[in-house]
Amino acid sequence: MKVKVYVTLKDSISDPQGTAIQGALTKKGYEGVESVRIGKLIELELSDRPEAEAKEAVEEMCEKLLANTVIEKYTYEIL
Amino acid sequence: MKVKVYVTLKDSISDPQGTAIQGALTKKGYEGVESVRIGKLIELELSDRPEAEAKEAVEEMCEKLLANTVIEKYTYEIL
Amino acid sequence: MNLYEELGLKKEEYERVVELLGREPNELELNMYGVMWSEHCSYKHSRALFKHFPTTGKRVLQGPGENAGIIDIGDNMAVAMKIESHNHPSAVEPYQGAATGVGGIIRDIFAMGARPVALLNSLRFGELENSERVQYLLDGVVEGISGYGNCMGIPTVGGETFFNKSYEGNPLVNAMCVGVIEHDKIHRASAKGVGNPVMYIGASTGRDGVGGASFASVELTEESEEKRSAVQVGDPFMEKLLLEASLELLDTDAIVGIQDLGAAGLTSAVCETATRGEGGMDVDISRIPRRESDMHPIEVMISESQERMLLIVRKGQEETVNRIVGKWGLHSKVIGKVTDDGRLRVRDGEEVLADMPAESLDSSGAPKYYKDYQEPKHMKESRCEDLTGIPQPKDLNQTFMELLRAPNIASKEWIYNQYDHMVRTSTVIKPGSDAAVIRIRGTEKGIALTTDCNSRLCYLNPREGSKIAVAEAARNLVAAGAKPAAITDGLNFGSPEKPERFYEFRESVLGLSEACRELDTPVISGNVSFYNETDKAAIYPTPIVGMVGVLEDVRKHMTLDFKEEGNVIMLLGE
Amino acid sequence: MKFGVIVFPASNCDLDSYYAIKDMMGEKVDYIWHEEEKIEEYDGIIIPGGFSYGDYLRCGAVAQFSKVMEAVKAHAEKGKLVIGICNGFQILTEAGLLPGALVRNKNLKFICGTAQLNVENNDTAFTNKLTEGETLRIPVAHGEGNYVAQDEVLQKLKNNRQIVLTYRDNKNGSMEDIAGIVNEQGNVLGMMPHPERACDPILGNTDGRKIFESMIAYLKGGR
Ligand SMILES: Nc1ncnc2c1ncn2[C@@H]1O[C@H](COP(=O)(O)OP(=O)(O)O)[C@@H](O)[C@H]1O
Repeated sequence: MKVKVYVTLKDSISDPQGTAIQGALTKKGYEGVESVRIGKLIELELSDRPEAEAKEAVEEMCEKLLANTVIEKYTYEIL
Repeated sequence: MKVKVYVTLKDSISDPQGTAIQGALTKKGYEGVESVRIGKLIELELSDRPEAEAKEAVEEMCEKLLANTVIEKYTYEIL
Repeated sequence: MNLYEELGLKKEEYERVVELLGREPNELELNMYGVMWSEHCSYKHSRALFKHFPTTGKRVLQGPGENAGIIDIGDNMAVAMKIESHNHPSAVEPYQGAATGVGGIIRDIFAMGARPVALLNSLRFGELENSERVQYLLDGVVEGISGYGNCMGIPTVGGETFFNKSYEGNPLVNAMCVGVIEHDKIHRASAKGVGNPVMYIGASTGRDGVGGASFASVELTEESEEKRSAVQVGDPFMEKLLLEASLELLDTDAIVGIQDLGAAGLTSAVCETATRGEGGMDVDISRIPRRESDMHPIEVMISESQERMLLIVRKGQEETVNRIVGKWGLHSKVIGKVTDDGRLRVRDGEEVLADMPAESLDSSGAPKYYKDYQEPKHMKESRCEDLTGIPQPKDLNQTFMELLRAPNIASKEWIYNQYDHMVRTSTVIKPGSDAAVIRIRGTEKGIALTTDCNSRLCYLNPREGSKIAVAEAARNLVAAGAKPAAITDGLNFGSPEKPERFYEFRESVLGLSEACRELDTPVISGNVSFYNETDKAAIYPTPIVGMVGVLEDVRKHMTLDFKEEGNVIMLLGE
Repeated sequence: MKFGVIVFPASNCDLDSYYAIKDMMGEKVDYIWHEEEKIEEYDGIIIPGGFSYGDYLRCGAVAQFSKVMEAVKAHAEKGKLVIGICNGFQILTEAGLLPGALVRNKNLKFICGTAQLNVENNDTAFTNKLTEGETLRIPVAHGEGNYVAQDEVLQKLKNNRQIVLTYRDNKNGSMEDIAGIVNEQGNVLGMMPHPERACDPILGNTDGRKIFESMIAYLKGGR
């Protein structure tokens, strides 16, 4: 089964990379790019298991490794 | 308007990061993690505009800057 | 088009293959000849000229012909070095191209058993101003070098960066690595000992680098076409594990020979180790770890996946290898054995897929050309140019400031400050001086390193320009307090099949040879990169000289800054 | 007194820390492999710079899973000394031994050079040989040395005088110019600059010695 995990910076944390890309886009002439934030998309391929079990495993992986909850938040979808 | 862009490595391109994270998860005791691929999630805030225009702008930004089309592919959603 | 033509072989070359085999080659065999006889692997257009290089000297322990050259620096210590180009990959994908270039040259050094202690790089791009493309390439290349070298913990201590229109479509990325080794630890890439197992360690084999001119096969479907990729992605973490595991292995007596998998992948590695050893090898490709399950044998044999090594192991010592490699989190696999029948045999389980004389693939079998050469027209024109008509600048102050601002002259600090140049706490002279100096731990000695080439001079006169490159490198080392000892040369040129370009190459080799003989700095290793041109123009001839020198007492190094008020300034020379 | 330098698979300043302690400070030191579970014999643990497990995903993220980090946590709980340098600092934050996180430098580039540091607190096990307000010149080399933390955390760090070293010229964008912090108990220090690179006179800078001298003095004093 496929799981997609989305890890993004908490709103309170500044994102220099996003700001740099926003600047670059604006400089290139794209108007109205009001903000850019960069996060991670982590695609997991898990051996098949009941959805509840998958959820539990994914959440633990996120808490322990995939996201640093001091600065990041995460969501996920099980496909 | 909000746009989410997902940039991932093309299937033919190896992903050492993903492989290393898969190894780490497996070593930590998570079973059945068959593959991990790491990509980017880029959240754009654009000034409001008709959907067709937004599409065109986003695609161009992806081709020109957000994705490195030599090794990456992208998809996006306009929310 | 014929299959052999798609693989980059000429009709005569194909006929030569048939003659050497005594039959028509099958597809896998033809692919193997295709990559081994490519310019990159066979040096078919340059080899004939190498005899001019001085390659021996009292310090030389290993000259050209191995993964890297080695010189003696006394106290039972030796220095290994080599330069390698990664020009075309860097033009396609600057970050990964440069990163994997660094990865490749590091493997050449530790494959000799040496501990890599310094990296240098020599870069050429089109004009920087007003070119987004050049800025993109430059940023990507610098980040790639930084990303890979920093992670490996090998300081990048020097290099050069030049901008000139001739490199617009074809940037140059040459990376040089220097390692330190004790005399008795030197290892060579040879498959000795009939029956000894051949083992594979490192990353699994994917379709990376299967592509480009030398690959074609009617059997492959469109789908696999899509899957194959010429872009290789570097994995410095894997390389670090390989480095540590390899050096630890080489400290045991389990290893007879070792070779990295670089250009032409497994094909080249098995062929080179076999011909330098007992002459033959038998490999079973069903045992090769793969990243994708549906790979064709051709793809497995010519893949250029990064971060892989081939080991020739003393029979019965497989467990030692497994244990040490396992400690570093890697897997090892026996993939074949050494034979003495002179044949290179590729099997898939029991089925023999390819069977050919090993030597026929290697440089002894590969064709060797000595092409026509002719002085480029522009040389005559520039010799006749009247320089007296050039006016004196009106405002010397302003001209001076403009010169300082020119990208070719301005400080490159913003580049080398992205490289960790201090890790290993041995960098006595950091980048920014004439040459970098590295102390050799456990001795009083130091080595000084530099890369140099002014390609504008080489364009005007390749022979003199090449001599000047050697002389400049030597002056840089002397200015740091070192005695020049040896060079590695990175020869970057246009197509050798064009007489004017081959003239430039030939003249350069002769110029380098003369200067190296004069300065007693033998050529101990090097690399040739041809076909650096676009439909518009070829690059300026760019023979990059990487030179190493020795300081008997590293405390007596010298830097270029003014030290104190009142010091006298003198000018030496003419 | 004995120091231990932890070696992760892609540590690369392990050797520099080892030689700094052994050759420059003249103290006993061992390398400690990342799978080691027993580290009781050591008084001071050094988590060196480098790229631990490749530092993929986030710097220091995977290292927190290693066996030796369990032992380091126990060691720290006992009040024994731990210094994390560069990647070591990143690992300590990921492992929760120090608050906050280290993110990409604000200019998005790797920075290698020498930083001028202010000594903000000389009343710690790592800075007792320094004077407050003193300037230290210490090499830096990192891509992700930008210290971030929530406001409450920063406030607490200030109130407890846990901010030990700050940058004079803050190039990486760290909040409050933070270059190094200690934990609440004061026995765990994390710093991005590399004191081990400034110990040997041949390299032209010995300012880093004072950090190790402080640790040694503290350990000798048996405080
Ligand atoms: N320009 C040169 N000058 C001297 N030696 C060279 C030169 N080019 C290649 N060589 C030598 O030829 C051998 C093969 O080089 P190369 O094919 O670059 O090695 P690799 O197998 O790593 O690709 C090496 O020993 C190298 O030192």
